[in-house]
Amino acid sequence: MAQIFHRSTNTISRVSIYGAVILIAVLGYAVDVVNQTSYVTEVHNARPQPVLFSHKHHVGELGLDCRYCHSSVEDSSSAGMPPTQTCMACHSQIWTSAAILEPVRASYRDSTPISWTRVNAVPDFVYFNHSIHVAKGVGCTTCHGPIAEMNITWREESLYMRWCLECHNAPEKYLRPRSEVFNAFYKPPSDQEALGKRLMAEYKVQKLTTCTTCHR
Amino acid sequence: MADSPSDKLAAAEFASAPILGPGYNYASVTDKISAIVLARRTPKWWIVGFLVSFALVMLLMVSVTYLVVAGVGIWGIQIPVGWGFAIINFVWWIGIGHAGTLISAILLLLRQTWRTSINRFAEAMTLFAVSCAGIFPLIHMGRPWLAYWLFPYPDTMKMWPNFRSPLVWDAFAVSTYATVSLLFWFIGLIPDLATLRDRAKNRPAKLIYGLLAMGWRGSAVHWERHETASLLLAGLATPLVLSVHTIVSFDFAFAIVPGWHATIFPPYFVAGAIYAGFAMVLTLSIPIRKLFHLEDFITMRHLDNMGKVLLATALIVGYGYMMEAFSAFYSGNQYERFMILNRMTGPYAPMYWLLIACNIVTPQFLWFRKVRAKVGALFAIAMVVNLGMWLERFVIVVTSLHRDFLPSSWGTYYPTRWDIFTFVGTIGLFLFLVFLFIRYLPLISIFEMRTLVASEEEKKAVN
Amino acid sequence: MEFMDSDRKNTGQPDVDNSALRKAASGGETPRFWRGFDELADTPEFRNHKENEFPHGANDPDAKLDRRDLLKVMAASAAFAGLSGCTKLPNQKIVPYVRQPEQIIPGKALFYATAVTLGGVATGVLVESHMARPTKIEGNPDHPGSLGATDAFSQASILGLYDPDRSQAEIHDGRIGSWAEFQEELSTALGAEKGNNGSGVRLLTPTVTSPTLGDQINTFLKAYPSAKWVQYESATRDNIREGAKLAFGEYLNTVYRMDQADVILTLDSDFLTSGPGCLRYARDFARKRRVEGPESKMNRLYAVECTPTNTGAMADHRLRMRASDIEGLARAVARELGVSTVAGPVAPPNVPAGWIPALARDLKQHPGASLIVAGDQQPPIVHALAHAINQALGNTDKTVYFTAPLEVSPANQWEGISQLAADIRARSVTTLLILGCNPVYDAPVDLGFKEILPKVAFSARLGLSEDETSALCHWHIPQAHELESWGDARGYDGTASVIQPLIAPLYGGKSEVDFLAVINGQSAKPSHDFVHDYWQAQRAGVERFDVFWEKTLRDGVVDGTALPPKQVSLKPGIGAEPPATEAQGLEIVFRPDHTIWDGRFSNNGWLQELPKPLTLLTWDSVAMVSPKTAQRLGGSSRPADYLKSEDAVELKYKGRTIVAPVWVMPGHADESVTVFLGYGRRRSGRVGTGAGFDAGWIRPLATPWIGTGLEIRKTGDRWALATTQTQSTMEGREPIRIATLDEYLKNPKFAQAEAEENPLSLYPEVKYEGNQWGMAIDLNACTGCGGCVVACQAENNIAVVGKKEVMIGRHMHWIRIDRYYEGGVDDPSTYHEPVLCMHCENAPCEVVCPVAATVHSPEGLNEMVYNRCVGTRYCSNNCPYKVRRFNFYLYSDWDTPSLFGMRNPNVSVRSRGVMEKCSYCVQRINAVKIDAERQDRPIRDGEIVTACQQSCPSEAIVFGNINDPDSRVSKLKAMNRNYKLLEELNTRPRTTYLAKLRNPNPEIEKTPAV
Amino acid sequence: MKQQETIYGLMAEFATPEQLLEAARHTHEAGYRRIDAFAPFPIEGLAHAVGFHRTRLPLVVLVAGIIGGCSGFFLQYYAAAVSYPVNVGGRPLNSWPAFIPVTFEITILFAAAAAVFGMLAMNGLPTPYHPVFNVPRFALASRDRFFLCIKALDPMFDVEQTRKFLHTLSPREVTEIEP
Repeated sequence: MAQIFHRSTNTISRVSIYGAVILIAVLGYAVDVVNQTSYVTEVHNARPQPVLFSHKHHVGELGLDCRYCHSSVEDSSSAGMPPTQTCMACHSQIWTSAAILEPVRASYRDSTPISWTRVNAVPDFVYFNHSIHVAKGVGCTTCHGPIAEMNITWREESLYMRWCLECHNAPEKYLRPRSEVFNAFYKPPSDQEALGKRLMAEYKVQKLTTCTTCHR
Repeated sequence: MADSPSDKLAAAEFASAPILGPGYNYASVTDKISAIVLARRTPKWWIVGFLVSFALVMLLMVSVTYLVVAGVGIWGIQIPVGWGFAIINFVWWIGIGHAGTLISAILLLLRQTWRTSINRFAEAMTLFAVSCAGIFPLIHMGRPWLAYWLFPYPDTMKMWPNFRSPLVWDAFAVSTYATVSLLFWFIGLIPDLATLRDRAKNRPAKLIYGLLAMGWRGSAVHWERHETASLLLAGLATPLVLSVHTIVSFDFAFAIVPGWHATIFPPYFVAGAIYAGFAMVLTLSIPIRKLFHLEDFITMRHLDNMGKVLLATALIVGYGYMMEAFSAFYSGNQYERFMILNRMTGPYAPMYWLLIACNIVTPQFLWFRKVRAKVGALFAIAMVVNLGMWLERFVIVVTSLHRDFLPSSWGTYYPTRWDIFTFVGTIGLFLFLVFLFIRYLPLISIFEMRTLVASEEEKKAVN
Repeated sequence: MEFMDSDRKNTGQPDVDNSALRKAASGGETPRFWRGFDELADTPEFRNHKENEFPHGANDPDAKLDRRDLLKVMAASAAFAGLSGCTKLPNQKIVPYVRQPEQIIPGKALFYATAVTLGGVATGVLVESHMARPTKIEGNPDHPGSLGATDAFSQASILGLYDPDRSQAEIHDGRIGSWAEFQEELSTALGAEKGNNGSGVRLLTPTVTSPTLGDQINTFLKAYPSAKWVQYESATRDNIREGAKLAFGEYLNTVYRMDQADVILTLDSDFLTSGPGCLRYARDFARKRRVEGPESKMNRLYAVECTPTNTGAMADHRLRMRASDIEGLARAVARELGVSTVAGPVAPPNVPAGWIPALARDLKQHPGASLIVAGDQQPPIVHALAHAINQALGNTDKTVYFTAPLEVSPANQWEGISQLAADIRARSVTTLLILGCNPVYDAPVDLGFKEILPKVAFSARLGLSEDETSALCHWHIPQAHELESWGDARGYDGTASVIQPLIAPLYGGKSEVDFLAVINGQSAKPSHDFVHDYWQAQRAGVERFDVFWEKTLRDGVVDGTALPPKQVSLKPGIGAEPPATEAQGLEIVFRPDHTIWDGRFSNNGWLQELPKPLTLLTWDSVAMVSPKTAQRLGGSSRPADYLKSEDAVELKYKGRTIVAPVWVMPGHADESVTVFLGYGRRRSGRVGTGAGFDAGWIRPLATPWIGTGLEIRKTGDRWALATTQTQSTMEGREPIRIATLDEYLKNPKFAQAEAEENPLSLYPEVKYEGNQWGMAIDLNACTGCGGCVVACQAENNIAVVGKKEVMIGRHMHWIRIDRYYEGGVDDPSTYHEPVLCMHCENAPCEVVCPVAATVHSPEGLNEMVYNRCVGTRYCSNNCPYKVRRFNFYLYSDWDTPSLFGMRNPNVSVRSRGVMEKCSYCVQRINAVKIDAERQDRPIRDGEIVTACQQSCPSEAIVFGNINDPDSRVSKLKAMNRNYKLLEELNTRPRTTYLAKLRNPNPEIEKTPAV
Repeated sequence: MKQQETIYGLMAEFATPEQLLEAARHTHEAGYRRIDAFAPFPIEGLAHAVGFHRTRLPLVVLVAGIIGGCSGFFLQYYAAAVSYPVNVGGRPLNSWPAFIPVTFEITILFAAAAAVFGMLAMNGLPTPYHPVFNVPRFALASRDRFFLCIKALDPMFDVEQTRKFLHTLSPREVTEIEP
């Protein structure tokens, strides 16, 4: 009987069999990796805005308090976006003719709202409440990142459930004193764990991981 | 080595009829079986049957597509009857699958030589039945595209399946069962693929069979390991097959629904599975032996044996039904009592009594050797049992759910045309795969037939 | 006006600019009342409707855009939720205000007090408003007619507001017209009438209790002295008015004091669930039935009725009787109680021997603490007799009192409408102005409005939807919904409420006040000012009226407007003239439908799908007959021939016939057929058109409510009906535990008979610390009105599925009201039981879910996570209470923009293929928890109120922390009436029930029922 | 020995299993060690005759099974009690009785996979190309012929001697195998 296959087939066939197994494993891992990339999560992806608003300038350089613009952060689920009025409070006095601010003036002039592009968003089935997090000592920058360094605002975290749970399972790693919550330059102390534990007790922080905390 | 010539001798002696027609040698069995596959001309009946089954597969495609587009609302399910045809069919198909594994594994361990000529396509049948079954748990979901959530994997939600749920056990059991059956079937095929490789005339066939045969050359050492592996697999498959239908029965037994919540379920589901499976094996083997003129390989002895198995399992199942009714009344639990009375006299009573007629009354004919000797009769009975076993699952699923604890939420379930299309569609898929199998793969294990020949010759030597 | 506010999540819908204020807000309204206006003015989905001038909805690109985005998000979150916690960031916009109004905090709800009316009578409500979108109606605790409770109608009015089928433009003879154009034509028409003092002008309105509107109408009538004002409603209360006139010689308003009544007799009255004040009556009545322990007392209710009602179901003694025989019974009782000069037969037919004397004795023993209530459908004489008996028992001013009428000008509406018809036929009507009424559909059929309306030279109609009447008028003007308009109205006791708008008219509708303003040539004056000025005039005394006005709007009631009790003197010789000769033949009884009333709610999906009490029917009206009568009408003794439910029959009455489905109704009076108004609408909308049959078609002027001589013929067809409960008996199981008061006092633990102390468990007990939520439902209080069902539907964004799906058994209500009969089919006792998720501690549903989509919270909630659910339905199969609901299709409306605004932003809108169920209103729990946490205080008892509890008029539902021994719910659960449903399953439900008690009269209980 | 490069070994063909078995025994007794026998079906004792004693396959399967079982249970325990503990129907976090079915299934899965892939690996399959296929009549090895092969690697191998020796076993014919 004649050979049907060439010698090389032996190697090829073995390689292809074991190769397939490995390939599948690699693909599985790849999916997880891709989900972490900023392509999917939009992390560190500065989005174009109608007005070139710089947190770096207003927070980093001028040292404005977060609450000056995001005024409902302490008593509502939504932190709130500033009405044009708020911008004009200063910009009716300074930079009154800056071209970059024309959209703001226009908005104020003919009462057409500025429509910003949302940077941090969670799916519709997630119910997040800013006020309670702020009240329990979760700092703005803990989730929103080094806002004082952002010229154009980007998203700092993936906002995946896995990410939320990192803190909900171990708040002590992230809590800070209430006085520091709005401090954009806050650096956690070396003894964060100890501090966190103390604050958890003081602020009666619970580890809420039950579904209806966020999903209804 | 499992089937040592002496064992075969013993088996053969007790045997009433031969399990292999006279005058066959290694060459002739080899050629006869491989001829079926390598024959140039495809039989007309095959083409017709294939096209019909293919049409039904298309029907399945349509039904499933519409289902995914519109939602499970197209079926008759509602509250309280949240499960309908889908789960009924699932259990039915899974049950059918069991006979294959039973024949190839358990009968192998029990050294039943008569299994030789039927185990190959019985195993194939298992695979096909399981693949039909597998469709239903998937499509019965409200959001099938999320089915992968039933398996544990590190996701961005840090969520895991609930391992307390029988449905998760199902997912693991059925997928394991499918995988193991496939492996078992494949290593059994390797030597025969080699045979086809060596017999095949045209190059493509040589290539394909050659690749699949993996260069099998029948070395003594290879045979040794091959035999060991088969035995080990048989040993593993036996508890597996029992576990699978046990777990399927847990889907019901773990629920508190009256009519489901019963400890008797596992044994009587397994028995039912074997029952249904053998019925299906008969349903397939009778036409196949006729059409391929395999009467010498699948002899009356085989049919007779299968008839006996059918009868035996029928009695077990019958006992199951009896105990179900008995314990319901004996329990003193009003819900259980009501449930069984409702089965017997409620809106679905006809289904119940038809099921009794199919699964308990009809098989009693098998007590008579005459009946077992009539191919037509066996075929008819097998068909009736297939129907009966489907009805059993219907009764379990629907009549238990439609009237449970609070009378206020009682309801009635009517299947829609889409329920029926989907079911018929899977039957089509099953036949479709069977047709492909019998045309392109040896439907009887050639090398085991050769061993059989060897044993026959030793028998001659002894006499 | 801001009443309270609560922390709620932002809708995620763009916040909007209120700059439209100046553009849109016409004239000098105090802006902040109009805030709702502007927010809406600019949100995309509403912009569609403002621009979408074509009423027949040419599809609008913007709307499509919104929809696409929405579907994208939905699909994405559905499809990829698994692989990645959230999907690739959708390109959402945030649109902040230009100038932010001070009250509005994004994500926080505001509550405004206003009122909704039915038949002109106001029920005070608070409206929850998110980003200026009204989303939910609650009762106003300060309003005497509500005390915080609501009925199904007011709950559903929120859907009425957003109803996409409401008319959206002025229609002039079938073409789009304009408001300005209409004003011109109207003024010319009226100008022509000026000469003859408007003798050709007719103003047709529903019952008017609104002082402001009344004032405007009177102004108009001064200008046109010969013009006539006709009030008409097909569910008219003429009988009550005429009854009072008969008894006291003048129109009066009757007010009951249920809290004073120990023995009550109703004559075909359903005072617990329908009619003015029913919410208040139900509460007072239920409070008299709270049996806390051995010492507690219970009132006793006798109900004599033809059609089974919720009130009848609550009765300790129910006597079924043809509606036309009830007069006889009333006379007999009156005579028994020594009301002199009552003529008529000694005893009406079919009354068990000794029943009347026993009843009379019982009443006599409670002078001043008993009460006779006559039903709206009973003729004036029965009402007069009731008044007389109450007088005789000394109940007047104790359990019942009389005030001046609520109506601005009470009148006999049926005389009014027939006179109007006559005038039109006589061609003496040249200008007909219709406010809201729909005579073409619901006026007495023999007046033939359909034919005569076109005869009017100039006819204009103000209506919410373009219905049968609008189609025949020259002008149709879109009416502003009550939640969109300024106005006022009186409650059942006369208390006036100011109706304030929650939102600008979505479809540019005009309120009744606006319309009258135009008629009076004051179109420049905004409607707010009419109301404001009217009350300013009334309160001339008050200095700082603005403070008063502010308070009035905040409280929702105008101080000191409750009408004072009036001294009345009974006319002698009531019932002296013998009754009309015994009516022969099969009786027909007309009643307003329980859920869609006279048809005005027929396009309201929530109300259409709300199971009607007792029948639990949805989407249809029926002809009710008693089992006996059904047999007789079968025409032969073969059971096969008996009339059965769902048989289609031909009803022939006074020469008109209509085909109707039969409903064999246990407990209905024999030889009587009840049909319901409000169905068979020909121009209602996507929801209402074509549903049911039009009973009005056989309802002549002569017999608005009760008539005899009905003929029934089987058509042989079948009319499939959708009911949510097919099994009516308890099948020997005890979902409801019942005892008489005596039995209970003898054996106070009867309800807990077979309760085990600590049922066995394989597993170690789970410790439940801290707040543990639980609920107790008092079956002794529940009247089965169904208010909670709609309240839940509104709060939790529950979808409407339609008749076909309900027929299969796929309705979605999270709370359902089970109804069970006990005793023979002819005259059974009827029991109600609200069933919602039990939140079992050993939940069977949780264990079987493969993906952990339903699990237990540390606070004892059975959580259902929609976004995790894959839809195996295993949980529902394994739920012994069958309280889980499944989205077999995409039931929630993801397409209709107007409905987006209606949704509760704190509850996910479910998508296809997921399970859902009662969550104990977890969104409310979380809101309160967050508030409490922020203020670092424990949650107060009663601070968390579930939607069903809040709406319940009889306070049957109580929710709270069962770990706190002092909470109300713990106290109730501690009572010996408390029992668990299906306790033997050891599911440890958190929802428990208080057993039902009856308080029968021992004298009657002995006597066998006929 | 130069033969090794030129040929793979010698192949003797026999008509019946008995002859092959005989031949194999003699060859082994004759001191040849690098030998192999080929048959169309498993023949009792043939492997032993060519000097193959016991396969390690069962051990592999056992180990795989144990690994499968342990990892299966641990996975469930980790998921239910460690990674995201949550109260499901009032059951304990580690509801081990409920974890048994999955543990069992994974055990079987691992063991079965080990059996199949172990068998293939030990047999050095797949080997689509093999010198023995060069023997013209070897196609019959999967039909009704029986072959005995002495490999050139055998220290005792010498083309002529070995050929002679094989002929003493009365084969149908003896052929050289191209490498």
